[in-house]
Amino acid sequence: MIAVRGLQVSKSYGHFQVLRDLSFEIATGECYALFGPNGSGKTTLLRILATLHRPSTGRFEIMGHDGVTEREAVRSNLLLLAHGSYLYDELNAVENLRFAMAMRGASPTDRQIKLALDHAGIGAFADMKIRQFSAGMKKRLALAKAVLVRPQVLLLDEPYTSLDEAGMGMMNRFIRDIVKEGAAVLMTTHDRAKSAEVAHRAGVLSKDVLRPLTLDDLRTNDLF
Amino acid sequence: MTGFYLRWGGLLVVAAILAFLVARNYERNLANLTPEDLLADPPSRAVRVLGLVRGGTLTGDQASGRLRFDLSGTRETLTVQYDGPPMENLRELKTLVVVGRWDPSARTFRAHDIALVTNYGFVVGAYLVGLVPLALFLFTMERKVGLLHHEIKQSKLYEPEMMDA
Amino acid sequence: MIFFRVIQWVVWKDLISEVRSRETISSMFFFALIVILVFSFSFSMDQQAARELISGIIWVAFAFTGIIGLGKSFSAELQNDCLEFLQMSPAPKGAVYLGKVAANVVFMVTVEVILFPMFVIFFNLDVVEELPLLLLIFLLGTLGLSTVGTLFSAMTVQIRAREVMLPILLLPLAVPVMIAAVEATRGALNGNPMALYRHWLELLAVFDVVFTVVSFWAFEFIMDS
Amino acid sequence: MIHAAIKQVQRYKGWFGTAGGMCIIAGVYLGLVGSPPDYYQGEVVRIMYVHVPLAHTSLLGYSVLFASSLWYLWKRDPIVDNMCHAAASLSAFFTAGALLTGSIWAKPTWNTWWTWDARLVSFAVLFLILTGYLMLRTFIDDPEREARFAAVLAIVGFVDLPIIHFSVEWWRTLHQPLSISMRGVSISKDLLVPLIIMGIGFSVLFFYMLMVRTQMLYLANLLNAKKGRLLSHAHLSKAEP
Repeated sequence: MIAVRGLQVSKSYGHFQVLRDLSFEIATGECYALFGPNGSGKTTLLRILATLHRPSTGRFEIMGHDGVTEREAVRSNLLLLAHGSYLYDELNAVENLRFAMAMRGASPTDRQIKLALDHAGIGAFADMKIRQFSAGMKKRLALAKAVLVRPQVLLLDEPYTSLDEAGMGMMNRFIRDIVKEGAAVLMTTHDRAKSAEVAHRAGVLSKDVLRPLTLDDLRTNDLF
Repeated sequence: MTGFYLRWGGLLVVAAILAFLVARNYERNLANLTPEDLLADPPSRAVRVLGLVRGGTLTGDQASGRLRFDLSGTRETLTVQYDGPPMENLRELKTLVVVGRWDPSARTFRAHDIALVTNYGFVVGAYLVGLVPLALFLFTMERKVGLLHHEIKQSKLYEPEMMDA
Repeated sequence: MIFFRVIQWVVWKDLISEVRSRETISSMFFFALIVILVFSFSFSMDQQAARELISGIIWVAFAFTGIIGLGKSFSAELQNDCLEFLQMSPAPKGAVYLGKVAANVVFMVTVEVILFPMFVIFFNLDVVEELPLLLLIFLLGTLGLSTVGTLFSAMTVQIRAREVMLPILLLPLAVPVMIAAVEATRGALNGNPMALYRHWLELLAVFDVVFTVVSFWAFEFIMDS
Repeated sequence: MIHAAIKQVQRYKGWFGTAGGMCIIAGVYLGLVGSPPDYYQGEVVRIMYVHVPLAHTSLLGYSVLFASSLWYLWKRDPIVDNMCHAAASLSAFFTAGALLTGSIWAKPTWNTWWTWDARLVSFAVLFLILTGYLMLRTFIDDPEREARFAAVLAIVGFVDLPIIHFSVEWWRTLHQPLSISMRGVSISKDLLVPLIIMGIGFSVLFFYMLMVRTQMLYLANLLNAKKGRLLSHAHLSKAEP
């Protein structure tokens, strides 16, 4: 089944066109790694898919729901982990998770939260305010949120930045888990080695064109 | 763009004609003379004379509408015989405009109407403030549209783009 | 009901953040204190003049402190891009809006309740009998400011020059609130009979209802592309 | 669909301009030459023929802004947003004209340039709302967001207008009653003719100006989009090694 489908998606910010006529498909149970030089529109694409922006022209579907007209359905199927950690500084880790889940209409049990925190390796910091968290810890807490949500479509914007080796391992383990359960994962990254561990397909977005890559390309060749 | 300039040129001509008509109407019917002007060169047509009602000269019955008073300017004074609709608020030491004809034989001004003193500057100012910026605004807008049309034609927007890839 | 749970959680989140950081309320409070001081320097007031002017001064102080609080309400969401999180979460946007309005009203009324005794002391007011009525006026006026203010705060936080634009957009629209609140407060402080300024209270109530509905609807367009 | 309709209307816009211009010319002639002075106000009443239509047109402009803002939020068509922007600029312009001519009228009539009268204050607030609207538009980079926020502001402001008017009217009423009211024509027929002709002229001219300005904004956007496409090509080919 197709989890994410883009049909000629274009986006212009004012007079600057970022994406042009981009079409792509990602199946359920698949992890797609997207590469591209800075400013090629990778993050914009993720933000469009996460319903933060409307595409200027073209349309897209998430799990068969139209990305503009059926936003509510799209949103409850989808999670974006972006550069911003989406955490409130004055709340502690557990409260942040509870708040985020409440916004999705869910109320996780203490046990579920503890499991998620442990999965991301920050069980020890459950009662610490986010203000005192380092960037890597915030990233791990975002991972814990993803663990709790278990979305059908997971969008990851640079998932490996500011994570340590153990953190990257946890991230990849989680990606493998949910892909096995049938979720679709779309990540943008510059870390070829780490993404090669989990990605089934990869592509380069450059000059408005999405060029497919083989997994061998990831290991050896220059991408752009 | 030629049509555009022709249109606005035409509008300018119409505006000039309109200004001329208004100015002539003002000269004919609305401009005030002072008693000095009137005595220096007495016109035969009906005129409007602006002056101050001299104290102690107002005689006659206000309700009947037949009044006699002296109207003074800066130096000269003339006698006014008012014969018209009854005036309610005519009193001495008031500045007003009398409308009527100068009778040279009786050396009396025969007035048939008394008008309020108005400052036409306000009226003209309001029309200018209301209409001139409007015209200028529209002019720049239309000109911009013309220029944009020109520029778009120049930039060949409707031709297919050269895709390099 | 998800809708009411979202309202509760948004209010809880804002209140608990405020209780822990005390950023908004303290900055609002000290700003209001400075406003009072500046006013008392600017007009050397006797008892009579105070009676005439005080309700205006009270509401100018409330409105400006309110603008500080409203601005902070959404600029706080900019940390760690939380605003985007709210934008793309499946939670109903109207519920987020109502939660934010409720939190803002709580902050503003708290500051107003702390400030009002200072007005009473500094300007020798005699208010004991009218307290419940004054509280009602404060509540209605504050609600009026924060219904529109929360909407505009969510709007201006997403644009350039946001600190400037919030008051520029909010204050003209809040003219009815300011007039009605000032007149009602003056009536209450002077001990006038209720019939003389009842219509101002009704106007406040109408404004509150109309703009709760309109902003509730409009908030979706502010938060959602 | 919208584009086709707008194109169709744009084709005949010249007639609007001509008709509006001729009405205004006729109105100015009638107002300044062809009508008698008012019994109470004298010649100064002639200011009414330009002041009242300006004020009405500014409200007409805001109504158009409100309607097209709703339309924009419904359809999200950029050309409708151009129309909103055009209507707001024009409405602000007419409001400023109404305030200035009103002030000029107030001086000889009440011997003051400004009174805190209900209608004057409402118009001043209207002007502030519209300038706030135009300022807001300059502070947003993303045109989609600019259009959306502006539309919301316009709608909220429009709903507020009657409330502002009522509150200010209760607050202070010193003004003479409305010149043309629903309860009956309190103004003589001679004065009414130029007023109506001017009113029609200004309304028709407003629609003409709206079309011209919408076209102007649309063309400017088109040109910028073209430049932007060229720019992004240059940017991307630079990224290529």
